[in-house]
Amino acid sequence: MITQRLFVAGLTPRIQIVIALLVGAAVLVPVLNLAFPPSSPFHVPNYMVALVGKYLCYALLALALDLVWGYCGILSLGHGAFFALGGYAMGMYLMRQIGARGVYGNPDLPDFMVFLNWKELPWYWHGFDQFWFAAIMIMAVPGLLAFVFGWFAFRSRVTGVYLSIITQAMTYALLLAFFRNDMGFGGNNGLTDFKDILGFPVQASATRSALFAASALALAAGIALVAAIAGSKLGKLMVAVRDAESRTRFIGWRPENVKLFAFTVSAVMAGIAGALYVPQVGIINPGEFAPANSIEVVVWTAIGGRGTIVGPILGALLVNAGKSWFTGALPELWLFALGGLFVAVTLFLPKGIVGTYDQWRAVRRERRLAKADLPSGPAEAGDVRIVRASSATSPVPQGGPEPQPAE
Amino acid sequence: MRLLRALGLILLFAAGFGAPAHADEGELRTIIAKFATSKNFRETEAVVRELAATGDPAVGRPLGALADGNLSFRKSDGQVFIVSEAGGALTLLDPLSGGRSGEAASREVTKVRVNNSLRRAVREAIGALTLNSPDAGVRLSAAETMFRSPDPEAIDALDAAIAVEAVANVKSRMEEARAAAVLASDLGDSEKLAALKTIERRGDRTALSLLAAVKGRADGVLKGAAARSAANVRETLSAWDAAQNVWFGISLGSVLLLAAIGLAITFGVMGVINMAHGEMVMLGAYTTFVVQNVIRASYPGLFDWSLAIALPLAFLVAGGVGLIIERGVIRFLYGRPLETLLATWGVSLILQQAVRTIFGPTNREVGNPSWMSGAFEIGQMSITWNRLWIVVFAFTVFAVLLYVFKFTAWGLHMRAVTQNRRMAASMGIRTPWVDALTFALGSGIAGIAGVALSQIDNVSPNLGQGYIIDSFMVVVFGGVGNLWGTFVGAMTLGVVNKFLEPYAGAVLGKIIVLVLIILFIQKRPRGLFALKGRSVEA
Amino acid sequence: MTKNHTILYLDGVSVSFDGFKAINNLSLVLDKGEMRAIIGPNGAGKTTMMDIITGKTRPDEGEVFFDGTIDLTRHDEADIAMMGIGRKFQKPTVFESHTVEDNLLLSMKGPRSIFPALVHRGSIGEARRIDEILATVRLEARRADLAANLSHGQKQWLEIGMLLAQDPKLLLVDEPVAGMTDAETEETARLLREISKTRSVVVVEHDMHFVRELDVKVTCLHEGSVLSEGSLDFVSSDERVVEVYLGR
Amino acid sequence: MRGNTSLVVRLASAGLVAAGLLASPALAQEDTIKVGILHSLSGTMAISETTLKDTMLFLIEEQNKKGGLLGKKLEAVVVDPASDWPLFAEKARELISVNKVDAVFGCWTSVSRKSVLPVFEELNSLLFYPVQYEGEESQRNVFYTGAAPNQQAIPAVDYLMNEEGVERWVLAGTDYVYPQTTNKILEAYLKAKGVAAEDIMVNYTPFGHSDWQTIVTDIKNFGSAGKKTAVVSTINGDANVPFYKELANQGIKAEDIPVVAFSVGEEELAGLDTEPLVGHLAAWNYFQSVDTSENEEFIAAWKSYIGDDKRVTNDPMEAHYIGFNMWVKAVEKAGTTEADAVIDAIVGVSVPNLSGGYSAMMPNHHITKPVLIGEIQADGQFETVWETPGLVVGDEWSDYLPDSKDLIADWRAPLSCGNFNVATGKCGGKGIN
Repeated sequence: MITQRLFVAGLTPRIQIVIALLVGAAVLVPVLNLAFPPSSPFHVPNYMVALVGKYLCYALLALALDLVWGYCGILSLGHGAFFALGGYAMGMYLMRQIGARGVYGNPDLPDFMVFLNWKELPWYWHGFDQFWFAAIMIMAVPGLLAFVFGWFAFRSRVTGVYLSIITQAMTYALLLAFFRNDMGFGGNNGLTDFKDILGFPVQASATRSALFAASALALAAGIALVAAIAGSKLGKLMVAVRDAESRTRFIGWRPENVKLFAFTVSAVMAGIAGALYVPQVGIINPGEFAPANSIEVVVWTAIGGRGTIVGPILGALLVNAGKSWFTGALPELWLFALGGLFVAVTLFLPKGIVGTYDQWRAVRRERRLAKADLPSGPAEAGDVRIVRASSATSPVPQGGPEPQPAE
Repeated sequence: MRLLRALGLILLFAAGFGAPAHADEGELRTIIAKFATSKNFRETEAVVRELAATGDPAVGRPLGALADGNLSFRKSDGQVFIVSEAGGALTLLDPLSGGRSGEAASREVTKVRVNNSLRRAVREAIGALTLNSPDAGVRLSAAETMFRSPDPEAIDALDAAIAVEAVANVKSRMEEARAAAVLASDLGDSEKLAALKTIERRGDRTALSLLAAVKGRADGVLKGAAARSAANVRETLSAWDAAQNVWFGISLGSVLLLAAIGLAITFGVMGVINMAHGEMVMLGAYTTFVVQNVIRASYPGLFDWSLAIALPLAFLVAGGVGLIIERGVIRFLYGRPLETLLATWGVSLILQQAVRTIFGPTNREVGNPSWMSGAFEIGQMSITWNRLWIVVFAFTVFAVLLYVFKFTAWGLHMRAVTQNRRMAASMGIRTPWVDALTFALGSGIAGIAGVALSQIDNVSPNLGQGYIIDSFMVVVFGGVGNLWGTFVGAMTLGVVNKFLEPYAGAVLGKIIVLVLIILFIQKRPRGLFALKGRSVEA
Repeated sequence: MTKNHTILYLDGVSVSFDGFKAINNLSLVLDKGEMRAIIGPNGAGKTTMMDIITGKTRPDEGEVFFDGTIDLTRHDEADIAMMGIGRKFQKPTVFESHTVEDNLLLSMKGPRSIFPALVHRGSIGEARRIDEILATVRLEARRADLAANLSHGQKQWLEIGMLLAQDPKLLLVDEPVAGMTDAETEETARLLREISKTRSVVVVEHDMHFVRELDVKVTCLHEGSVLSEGSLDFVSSDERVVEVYLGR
Repeated sequence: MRGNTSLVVRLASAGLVAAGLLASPALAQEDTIKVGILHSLSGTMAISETTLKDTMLFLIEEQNKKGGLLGKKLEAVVVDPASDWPLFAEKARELISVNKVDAVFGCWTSVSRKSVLPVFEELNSLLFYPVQYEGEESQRNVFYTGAAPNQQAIPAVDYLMNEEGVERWVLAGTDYVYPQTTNKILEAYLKAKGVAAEDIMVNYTPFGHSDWQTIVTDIKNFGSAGKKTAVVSTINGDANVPFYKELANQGIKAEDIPVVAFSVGEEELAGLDTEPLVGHLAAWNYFQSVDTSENEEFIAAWKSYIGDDKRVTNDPMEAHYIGFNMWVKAVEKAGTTEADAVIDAIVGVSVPNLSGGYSAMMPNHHITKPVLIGEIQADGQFETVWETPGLVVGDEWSDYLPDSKDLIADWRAPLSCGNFNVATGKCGGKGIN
C-alpha cells in the first residue's frame, strides 16, 4: 500500500520509457549475446556486453549523485568513495570465492596476504565468504559512512563549497588509506583475479550477460526510486532545501535530516553501482577513490542535466562512450576533446542536455499556446502539466541554490 | 669531485710543507702502472693504499684523477695517463707531472674503473696529507674524515695542525678529530676524559655513536663519563630535533602557502573554483625550464640569475593564460561557482595535454642555481638553502600581496568588487576589468609558485595535480576570502604534518591531517578565520 | 514575574560579533495576542533580535522566553518554528522552483520527519486549508504558478501565507512592505491586522505610513537596545528618536 | 611520412572501433599482422609509458623495413588506457576482440597488469610486460621481459654488502606492492645473511611524495651510528626527483651513504642535475652506457627515429626490444601468430640482448638477463661498476618468502602450470585440492 503510493508519484512518461528500455535491454542483450552465434549480424559481442554493463554502473553512480546534487543541492566531490566501498565489499566476496584456487593454494588468505606474510585473515574479512553478508555490507558500509559523515557535516551546517571540499578530503583520505598495504585490502593492486560469483565463473559469457542484466535492472530500479522520491512531498522538500535552506528551517523542517536521508540513500545506490561494476571490470583498487574520478561523475551529471532523472544517465553513457572511442581513435588528442567538451557544455548548455531540451520544449509550448491565443482555462491546464513535470524533473534555477564561497 | 680535483693540485703545492717523505719517482710510476693491470676494485684499492703508503704528496694528482674517473690506460702498452676530453679526442696527461704526453681516440684507452668504496679509500688515503692545505674547506673535510676514521698515529700530525690553525671552526673540528684519535689510543684516563668532553661539545649523532662505542669498550671512570656524556648529547639532540621539526613544518607550510595563495585569490576572493590552478603552477615551472634552457644554450654565465629572470616571465605567462581563461570562460560563469569547477576542470585537462604535447611527458630538468644548493648548520640542525629561500620567497610574496590588497587603489577596487559588485560598478569601477586582472593576478602568483616548486619537485605535466587538493584544503581550512587565514592554515598544516610524520609515517600522517581537517570544519564550518555575524548567511 | 502572561519575553539580552555589540541589554515584552511594530535606523539590531528569537543566533547573555515558560535559547530554529513562531525574512524567501501550492503544502502544519514526508498524500482537509490561505493572501489565481514567476509583492504575501500555513502563535515579520506599491502596502496592512486577531505579531518596518496604518504600539531600537516605546505619536515625538533618525 | 601513416592507422582503427560499437566486428583485414600497444599516454603514468609506445612503433617500423613477418606487414594499434586501471582491461579487450591484434605489448604498473590478466586469459592472447616487478606471478598468456626481484634487488644488495661493506640498511619505498614485496624479500635475505633487525630501517611513503626533509634527515641520522649504511630505494617514479634533490641538498654523498635504486633509470635522471648524485647506484639489466655494438646501433637508430639526439634509452625499452624480437622469432618458428602455437614455440627462444649476450625465454615465461650495477655519472648516464658473471634466470616465485619457495612455473607440456608445488608435486599452490 505504502510502496504503491510511493511509486505512482513522479513516474512521468519519459521515465516510464527509460525504465522500459532498460528492462528490455536486460532481457534482449543477453539473448542476442548468447543465442546468436558470433557470425550472426544480431550477435552482441562480449566486448559490448562488458562495456555497456560498465557504463550502466557509471550511470547508476551518476544518478545517485544527481539525487544529492540535482535535488538536494549537495555537491559531493567524494561520491566515488561510496562507489569504491561498495566495490570493495563485492571484491572481498569475490576474493573469498577464489578459495584455494589462488596461486598459493591457501584456502583462507587471498594471495596478496600470503606473499606479504599475513598469518591469518583480518577480522574485517570474516563473513565475506557469504554472499548475503557481502550484499548487506555493499549497502551498509557506504550507507554508514555517508550517515556518519552526513550526521556531523549537516548538523554542523557545513554547506556549499566547504562541504564539497571536505567530501573531497574524505575520498582523498580513503584513497591514501586504501593504498596502504597494511590496511589489508591489497594496497595499490587492489583486489583482482576473481574466479566465481555465486558459483558461476565471472569470465563466462552467460555470467557477463547476467551481470549486464543485473546492472540494467538495478539502474531501472534506481530510476524508479529516485523518481518516486522526487515526486513525493519529501522530494519537494529536498528541492526546497536546495533552493532556500534557511526557509525550510524556519518553517520547522530539519534540513540536515533531509540531506542526511538523501546522502545516505545516494551512497547506498553508489555502493550498489560499485558492487555491480567490480565483477564486470574484474578489478577494484584504490584508484577508484581518486578525487578526479569523483569530479568526473559530477561532470557526467552536469553534462546530462542535473535535477533531471534521465540527464545524468545520458551524460554518463555519452561521456564514457566518448572516452572509449577517443582513447582508441585519437589517443594523443582525446584529453583536448574531453576538456573542450566540459568547457563547451558549461558555457553553452548550463542546464545540461536534458535540461536544455526541456527548456526548449517549454518555450516552444508556451509559444504555441500564445499563438493559439486561447482564454485562460486551457492555458491553466497546460500550466498544470508543466507543474507535474517539474516535480520529477526539477530545473535548477540559476544563482540561487549555489553556495557562494566568497563572503 | 671538484673538491678532489682541487686537492690534487694543493698537494703538489704543499709538497715542501712539513717535509713529507719523497719517494723515488720511478718507484711511484711502477706502482701507478699497476692500475692498468688490476682486475677488480679490490686490486685497484690495494694499489691506492700502496701509493698512499709512500707518503709522497705527488700521489695526490693520480689519486685525485682516479676518484674523478679521469685515470685511464692505453690499451696498446698499458701505460697509465690522466685523460681530459676536448672535442671528441682525448688529451693524455702524465699522471705525476700533469704534462701533456699525447692524444688518443676514446677507443684506444680504457678507464680505470672506480666506485664508491674506491673513492672513499682515496679520500681516506690522502686525508692526512691535506691537513696542511691552504684551503680551509679542504682542511675541514680532512679533519672530518679523520674524525670518522680515528687513527692514534695521527695525533702528532693533528697537534701540529691545531697549533697553526687560525680558523676557529676548522680548529675545533681538528680538536674533535684529535679527541677521537685519543680515545682510540692507549693514552691515560685523564687525557681520555678531556677528549670525552671535546666530543660531547660536538654534540651530534656521530659524536653520540662514538661515545656509545667508547662506553661499550671502556671500563671504570671512563665508562661512566662516556655514559654521562652520551646522555647529555642525547638530551640536546632531542631539543634540536623538535626545532628541526618546526623548521620542516614551516618549510612545508611555505610550499603549501605558495601553492595555495593564488587559489586564495581566485577561489577565496572571487569565488571561482579554479581546478586549473595546479596547471598555472605547472606553467610557471615550465617557464623556468625554458628560461634555463635558453640560458644554458646562449648565456651560461647567467645561470645563477635564471630564477630571477624566470620569476617575472612565469608571472606573465601564467597570468596571461589566466587572463585568457577568465575572458574566454569564467566571465560567463560568475555567480555559478560550481560550474566554474567543471569548466576549469576541462581547462586543466587541456593545459596538461598541451604541455605534454609540447614538452613531452617526461620530467624536465630544472637546475638549482649555486646559491640554492647545499645546506648549512645551525647547532645540530641542518638547513638546506633551497628550503630557506623558498620560505623567504613565500613570506615575501605573502607580504607583497597583503600590501597590494590593503594599501593600493587596485586592491581597494578588488575588495569593492568582490564585496558588492553592483555598487562598485555604479561607483565607476570597471568590474569586468577588475575581475580579469584579479584572476590574472591569482594565476600569476601560481606561476611564480611554479618557479619555486621547480626547485624541489618534478617538472612534469602532472606537477599541478599534486598540489591542487592540498591547496584547496589550505584555503578552506584557513577560511575562504582571508589571506591571513591561508597563511595560518598553510603553516599549521605544515607543522602538524611534520610532527605527525615521525610517529605515524608519511602516509598515515597525511591521512590523519585530512581527517583532522574534516573534523575541524565540523567545528568551524567556515574555516579558521571566518567572518562572524549576520552578513555571513544570507 | 509577569513572564507568564507574555507571548515573548526578552530580558537583558546582549550579543556581539567580533567585538561589535549588535544587541546591548535589550528587553522587550510582548503580550499574548498583541501586534507590535519595531522601528529603528539601520544597524539598530532589529534583524539580529529576530535571529535571537528564532534560534539562529545565541545571545551572549540574557533571557529569551516564549509563551511564558519556554526558554528559546535552548532550542534551534526548527524546534522554535514547531513551537509556533513563524518568521518572514527581510528579503522574500520562498521556494522558487515550486508552485505556490507546493510552497504552502511544505509549510503546512504537521509532522516534520522524513518518512511521513516520503509517503505523504494530500488529504481533503489539507486541500481546504490551502484554499483558505490562498484566499487570505489573494493568490488563488496563481495557485499552480512557479513561485519564481510571482511579483515581488506576491512573494511577500506567499511568504506570509506560508507562515499562516504553519499555524503559529507568534509571527515575526521583517519589512513586509519593502518594494511594494501603495495599494499593495495597504493590502498588506489589512492582512496583518486580520492575522493579529488570532495571533501575536511583531512587525519590523521602516515605512512610517505603514506603521501608522497598523495602528499598534511601537518600539524604537537603537544600537541594540530599546530607545523608546509607546504609540507611534509618542515615539515619533521622542527627542532621542528624532535625533537618531535625523541626526544631530 | 610516419605522421601520415599513423594518422591513417588511427583513423582506420577509429573506424574499426566504431564498427565494433555498431555490430559484430567481422571485417578485420587479413593482410597485416596487428600488434597492440597498451601504454598510458595521459595521466600519471604517461611520464614513463609514452616512451615505450614510441619504442614499440620504432621496433615495428624496423621490422617492416626487414620485410615484416610471415610475409605480411606489421601494423601497430595504439590505444590510450590513460593511467586508469579498469580502462586498461577495457582497452585490452578492445584490442583483442575488436582490433583483432595478435599480441599486445604494454602495461607498466603491477596494477595495470593485474587488471588485464583475466582478459588475456579469457580471450587467449599474448601480453609482453616489460617492467621490473615484484614477481609472485606466472601466467600462461603473459611474458615477463622485465626483471624479477632476483634479477635486480638481490644482486644489488650483494654488491653493497661485498664491495662496499654495508652493514646497516634503509629500505625506503613507495607504499605499494612492488616495494612491499621486494622489501619483504630483502629483509628475509638480509636476516639470513646475519644482519640484525635493528640495523634495518623500513620506510614507506605515499605516491608522488614530494617533501622528503624528514625522511632524508632520518636516513642521515640512521647512517651516523658508526656502521656503513646504504639505502635500498624502491621509491617510484615521480617521488624520485624530489628525493634525490633533497639528498643532494642535505649533502648526503654516495661515498658516505650510497643509495641503490631499482626504479631510477636514464629517463628519470633526465629530469635531474646529476652532478651532486655521482656515485649513487642503480641496478638494472641494461644501461644506455653499455659498450656493445648492438647497443650502439640500437641507440643510433632510436635517436634518428625519434628525431631527438637527447633522448635516452633505458631498461624497459630493452625489455620491449627483447620481447618483441622473441615474439617475432617465435611466430616465425610456429609459422603462425595463433596464440597457442606461439606460446608453445616461444619457450627456449633466444635473442640477442643489448648488453652483448643472448636472453632466452624460460619455461616460467620469464627471461634470462645479466644484472648490472651502475653508478650515476655527472652526464646523467650510469657507469657499470659490477655485473653478474653470467645470465640470471628470472625467478617468479621467490625463495625468500615462506609460501612461495616451494613453487615453480613451467608452461611446457605436460606440466603446463604456473604454480607447481615441488613439495607436494601438485599444480595449484599448496596443493590442497
